[in-house]
Amino acid sequence: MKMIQAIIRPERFENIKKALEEHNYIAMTMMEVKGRGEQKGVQLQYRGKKMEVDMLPKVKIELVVKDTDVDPIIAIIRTAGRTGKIGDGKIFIIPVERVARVRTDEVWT
Amino acid sequence: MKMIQAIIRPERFENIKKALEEHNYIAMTMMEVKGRGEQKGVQLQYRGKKMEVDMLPKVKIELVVKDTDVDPIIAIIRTAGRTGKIGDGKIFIIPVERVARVRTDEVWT
Amino acid sequence: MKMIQAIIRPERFENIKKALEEHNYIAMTMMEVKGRGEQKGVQLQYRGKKMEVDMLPKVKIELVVKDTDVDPIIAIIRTAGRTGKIGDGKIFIIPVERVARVRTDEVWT
Amino acid sequence: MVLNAGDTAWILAATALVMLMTPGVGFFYGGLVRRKNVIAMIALSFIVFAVISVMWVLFGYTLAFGPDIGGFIGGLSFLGLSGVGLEPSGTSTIPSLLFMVFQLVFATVTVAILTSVFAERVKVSSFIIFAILWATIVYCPLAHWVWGGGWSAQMGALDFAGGTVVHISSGFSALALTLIVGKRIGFGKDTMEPGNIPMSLLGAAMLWFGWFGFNAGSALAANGLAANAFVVTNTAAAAGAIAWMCASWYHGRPSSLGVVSGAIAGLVAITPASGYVDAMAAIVIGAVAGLLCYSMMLLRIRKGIDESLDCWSIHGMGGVWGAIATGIFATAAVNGYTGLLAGNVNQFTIQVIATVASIAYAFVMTLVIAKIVDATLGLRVREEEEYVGLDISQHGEHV
Amino acid sequence: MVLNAGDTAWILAATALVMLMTPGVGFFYGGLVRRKNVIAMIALSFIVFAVISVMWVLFGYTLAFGPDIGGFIGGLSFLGLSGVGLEPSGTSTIPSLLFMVFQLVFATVTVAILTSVFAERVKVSSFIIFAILWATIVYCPLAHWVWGGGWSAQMGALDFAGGTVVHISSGFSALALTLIVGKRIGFGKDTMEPGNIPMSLLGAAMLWFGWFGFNAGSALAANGLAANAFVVTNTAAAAGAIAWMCASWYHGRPSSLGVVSGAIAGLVAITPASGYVDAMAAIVIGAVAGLLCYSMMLLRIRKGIDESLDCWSIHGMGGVWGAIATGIFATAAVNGYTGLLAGNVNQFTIQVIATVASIAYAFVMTLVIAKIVDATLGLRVREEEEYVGLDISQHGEHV
Amino acid sequence: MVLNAGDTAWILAATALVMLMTPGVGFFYGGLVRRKNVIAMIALSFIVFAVISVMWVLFGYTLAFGPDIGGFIGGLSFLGLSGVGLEPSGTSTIPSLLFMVFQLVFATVTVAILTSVFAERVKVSSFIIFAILWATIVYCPLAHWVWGGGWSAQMGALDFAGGTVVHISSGFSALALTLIVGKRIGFGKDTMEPGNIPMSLLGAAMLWFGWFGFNAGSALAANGLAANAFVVTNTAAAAGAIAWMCASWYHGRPSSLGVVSGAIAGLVAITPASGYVDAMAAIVIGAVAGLLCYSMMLLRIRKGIDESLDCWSIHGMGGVWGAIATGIFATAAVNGYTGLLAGNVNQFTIQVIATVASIAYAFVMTLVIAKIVDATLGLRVREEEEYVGLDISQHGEHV
Ligand SMILES: Nc1ncnc2c1ncn2[C@@H]1O[C@H](COP(=O)(O)OP(=O)(O)O)[C@@H](O)[C@H]1O
Ligand SMILES: Nc1ncnc2c1ncn2[C@@H]1O[C@H](COP(=O)(O)OP(=O)(O)O)[C@@H](O)[C@H]1O
Ligand SMILES: Nc1ncnc2c1ncn2[C@@H]1O[C@H](COP(=O)(O)OP(=O)(O)O)[C@@H](O)[C@H]1O
Repeated sequence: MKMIQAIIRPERFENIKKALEEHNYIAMTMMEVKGRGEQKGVQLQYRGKKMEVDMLPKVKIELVVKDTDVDPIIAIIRTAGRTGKIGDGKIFIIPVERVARVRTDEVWT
Repeated sequence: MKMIQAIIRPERFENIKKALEEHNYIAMTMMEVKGRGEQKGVQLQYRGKKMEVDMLPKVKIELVVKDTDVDPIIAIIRTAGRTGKIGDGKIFIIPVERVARVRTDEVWT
Repeated sequence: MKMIQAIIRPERFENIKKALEEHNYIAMTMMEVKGRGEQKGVQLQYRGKKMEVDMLPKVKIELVVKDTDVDPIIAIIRTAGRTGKIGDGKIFIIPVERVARVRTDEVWT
Repeated sequence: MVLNAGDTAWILAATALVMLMTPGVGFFYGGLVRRKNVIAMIALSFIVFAVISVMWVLFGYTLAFGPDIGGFIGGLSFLGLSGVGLEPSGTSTIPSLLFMVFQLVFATVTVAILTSVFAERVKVSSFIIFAILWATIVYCPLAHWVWGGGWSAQMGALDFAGGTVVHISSGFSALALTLIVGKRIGFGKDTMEPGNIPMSLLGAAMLWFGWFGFNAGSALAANGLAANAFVVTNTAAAAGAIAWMCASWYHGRPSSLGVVSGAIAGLVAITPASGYVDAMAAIVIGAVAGLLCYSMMLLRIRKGIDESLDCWSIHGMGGVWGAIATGIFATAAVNGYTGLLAGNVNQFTIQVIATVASIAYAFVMTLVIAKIVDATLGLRVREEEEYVGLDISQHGEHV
Repeated sequence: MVLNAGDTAWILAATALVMLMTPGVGFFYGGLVRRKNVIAMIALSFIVFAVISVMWVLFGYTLAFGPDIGGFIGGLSFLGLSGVGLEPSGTSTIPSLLFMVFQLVFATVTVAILTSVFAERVKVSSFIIFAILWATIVYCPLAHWVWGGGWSAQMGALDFAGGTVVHISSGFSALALTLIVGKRIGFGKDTMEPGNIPMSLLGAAMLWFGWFGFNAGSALAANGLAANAFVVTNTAAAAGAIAWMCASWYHGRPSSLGVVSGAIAGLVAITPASGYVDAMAAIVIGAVAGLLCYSMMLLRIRKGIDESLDCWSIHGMGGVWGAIATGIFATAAVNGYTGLLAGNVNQFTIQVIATVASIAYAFVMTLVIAKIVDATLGLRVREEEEYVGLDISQHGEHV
Repeated sequence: MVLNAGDTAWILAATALVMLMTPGVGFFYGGLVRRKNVIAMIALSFIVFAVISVMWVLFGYTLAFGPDIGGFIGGLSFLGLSGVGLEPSGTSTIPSLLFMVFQLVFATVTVAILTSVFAERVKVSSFIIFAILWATIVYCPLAHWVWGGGWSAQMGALDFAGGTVVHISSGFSALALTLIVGKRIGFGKDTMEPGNIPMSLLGAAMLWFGWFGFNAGSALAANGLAANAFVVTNTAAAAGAIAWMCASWYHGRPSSLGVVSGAIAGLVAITPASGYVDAMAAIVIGAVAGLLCYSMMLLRIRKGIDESLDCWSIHGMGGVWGAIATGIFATAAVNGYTGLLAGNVNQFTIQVIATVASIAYAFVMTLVIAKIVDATLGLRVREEEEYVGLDISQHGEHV
């Protein structure tokens, strides 16, 4: 199993959620975060001097999925979340060794 | 070391925290998140048509522990967090390569 | 790539951010969390009996970086975030298998 | 009598102040529930305000203040406000319409207080039906008994600003409702911490502020009696806050919610007394209210009763204490009436009778109404909806 | 006439109540925008209040209430408040200065309502310039027409508390502004959910509370007319809330924002009528307003118009309905004036003329002013700034 | 004199308005501290309100307004409100009890303002003791000097609504307290950003709203003087907001906190002057206050003084400017008194003397009281408690 962590634009969250849903990727966890990319966030001209505006509101979604689902999900997030402008976000793939359900005694890897 | 990420019912958080404490698992980090499981969250009948309610408030707890502590902790979370109804949550085990303390120069794996 | 997860004092966040920036580590994600360490958080004397105060507000920062950047970044966070008192925080290093950008089709490992 | 612009000015302002108490209850309660029910809790207060406002002008006012029928209820002369005009009537110095709307905001806040026991588990549709029935069948008669020339007034019971009508009635109705509505899922097992304490503090500020209109406005004039009511109101609130704070400090820490709960307890208790007692008595009334309501809250929790936001322990029991205290501390210097301390046992007895009757009537009728609504429409949301929270399941919104 | 302390007391209180409406609009709107623009949205209301307050004492008041020039605008006699004294003037029973400041808070809240269409995308600097120009060129003449002895008053148009001056003017100006300001980036594609619904509910409570000063204060006295305005204001608000709630329930769920939006729709519609109609008419006026504004909101969304916080559909269309309704429901029993239902076709026609003229004037002049400001200073922030949010980019702050 | 219902109506309403300022300060300050101290900060204002309310009716009022003893303090005739009745006394037209409670809410808000310097680091128990001592030893004499017939009044110093009593006293006491209380741990090193700016804006709205009661209520009548005070209050606030906004814009961006801080600076400065100056002077007074307090805040930060929420720079220095400005701009047209601009050097000198005396008295006595409380009970919480935050450590609550 892998955990897909995607940091996306808050405005695009509903879009992405719906796109994932259509492809039957339902389970997910989301949280509100703040972030900035390599571009140092957005730069605002301010009275002559540049001012860096960093740590903008973002949404982070986490999906734990089978290894084979990683590539399709990345594609879906890209399609639904892309605006082509800086700040569209990043996706990180992290190994998950085991998954356990609280409600039952199921465990799987 | 492993990181145990458990997504649980907010109402059960205190219970789980106390249960972990009793077994001397003290250190943890928690955050408020929203989530839905494979069941597409809870389904609400609404005026004939079904309505999916997703992204319900959840609590996520993260514990970084020795490999041998993983199983006992999963068991504790299950006992303290289970209601037997959909939404009890999931537990993910993620590998941690190193742990460092900020206060001192300690590092361990 | 590795994900560095550092749980730090909220008051030290700006400091750490600036220190990272100076060494050209720009990209990061942060979120507000609550936590306690092995010391069971801070202990407050209260009318004779001790009372444990746990789950204090913390800031969690996540940086996904090249493997060679991990050590320097740990050092920077320590220098900028250390007060020497309990509660300074912990740093966890987690493997990241792949990174994808949403804006473009880039993927790297 | 002829219209007095000064009196009218004060009652216009006082009515606006009391109006603010209904959303004030909403914010106070909204901060006390879990985050998934915050909007629903506040929304109830707005819905109450809208629904009872219309109900009151249509038929509520006439049931409470129409010509007396058997000491029990008002006749239908003022149906749809017919005959309620721009001029004062009787011995009043303010427009009849103004008196009507001043009474309206009392009715709305009473129903809002009652929402405590519906918190986090009741269907908004069933609540609306219940609220209209309750206001009609419980509130209007009680208001008539005390202020509309009913048997309680005839007997000589003193209730300056609504201890029985507003607080005893809502408090004991809430207690009765626990029997029908039942506990929230997980009550006693899961943690159910207040979701937004600053919001509750804001609500408390709105309540304290509005209560000056409530009590000092009940003088229905801008005079010394209004000033006295203003002073004792504030004094009792302060004493209640200090008493509850000290009691909770003794048991642990002085929580901010304890401070404002004590203030509300003091405000409740002084309500019936505010036109009859002086500031020194107000300190006693408020302080006792703070201690009493605090222990009643602990008792309720010990008994495992899910009267969720303590309408009973604060408004019900605070109201009982206030009604009795009026019979104890009333002093001729303020308004000509005397109580037990001045040797007037009679007044004390009358207060007890009025209190017991109000409790009995509110408790029993509420039980009947709630039973009927529950049997026909059902009061509780379904289990999944309760789990999801009422914000989403009832209103389609979330914080 | 001689100063009446009772009347003065009420208008002092009423002015304070109306003052609270300007931040009330700020909180109502602030809760409706995305989290990155909350502070900026609230800040606009404070900035409006400060800027228009100074503008009004310097020259706004005299433009609106100075000696009539051609039925269109006031002369400069009261420039810098010269000649506006501590005593009443003419038939007034309150100090002239008090009348001036009562009018001031009307001007500020009108401009605050208009900020709807600037939400999340307009430079604060350009907005300030626009606001001063708009208040001078649009608001002052309109206020003069209706209350300052202008052509509309001479014609006999009825507008008790500002249906045309406040609501039609801001609503249709907002509509005009959509043509110049344009849509927010991502409008129609991205989700733009309300960021803080409880904050909007708080703002709505402040508005409902303050509106009693707005309408009942417009009697400029503490009398039966003020009481009537108070009652019909509350009744229409309640009916509007219920109507919108039911309509949105029919389409899905009764959202809390729907309840308060309906209340505001009712409040808007009753504003011009509040000195002329009775409570039963108020129920109709409010209920129709709730339904009408709800469908106008749906229409606006269907048309893809980004009049972001519905100033047009609620204030504009609610104001039109209120102005017309005044010509329908005015009844001699309240204030001597009659409307269509009493057979007075003439009044109805006058109301329509006043409404159409206000719409046309506000729409056209706003278009011109906005065009000029946009061409010279530019109204929109840069794209990155809009993406970042106005809290950071305009004010350097964040929640 | 005989009771006037209009005057009474206004002072009843004004007292309620001023009451709201105490929680208003709580919310304003609460939004400025870090999230772990929000509840504690708001709680302080409620605790102050409760404690000082009781203290005032018991012995505070008589110390301030009892029969003059040596120009310094009031005698004990009104202990426990004995002799403070429902009727007016002397030349007053409002009930004596009403005057008492109007003064009460002034005392509470003054202590609330002072909590600035206790923010995030002081034990609630020690604060309560300090507050009672400070109100007794500093506030009551100062109130007596100015309004109770003390030496300052005898000398002819003008202080309409409490520039010296309320603002200079709290501001310079806060400055003195920095010497005893000390800095927060990490001050100057750690970031200490405002935790909830919208909450501060709400508090500011409550303050601006309540301030109309504060200043216009100080006329103690519903008359032209009250109207003038209302107008200049609003005008100075607006001018202050604009001035601070522009100054902070010049240095960067116009923050919303800057706008409201400027408004408060303007409100502070106009407080003593509001019964003596006209609206044009108010623009100057407010604008200068905005600029002055802004630079004083910058100075304080530069000096590394942890007077955490700027009670000194805004209330202290704004109060000084207001007291002096009264001596400059007082104009006979308003209230018969003149200032420097009208050639009355004497008044100006008197104002300076009163100001200096208030500063010296407040500063020195506060130092003494604080030293004693610190030496006996200890003012600071322990280091771990400060780290954890006062919400949990003092109140056992969290947001
Ligand atoms: N190396 C990284 N480590 C952690 N978070 C990152 C990293 N790079 C980007 N992010 C997160 O992703 C968000 C979007 O990044 P950004 O650089 O703006 O995206 P893009 O490069 O696709 O335009 C950032 O705000 C930050 O939260
Ligand atoms: N595959 C997953 N990826 C990420 N989060 C998940 C996943 N499955 C479940 N979750 C999280 O766990 C929560 C509980 O899941 P749910 O399916 O309701 O639990 P259960 O299946 O144990 O009843 C969800 O709300 C979501 O936040
Ligand atoms: N084992 C762990 N698992 C998860 N989070 C941890 C763990 N240990 C520490 N933390 C997080 O780090 C924070 C700081 O820990 P603490 O023990 O106070 O730091 P230190 O030991 O460096 O003084 C805690 O509040 C908690 O959020």
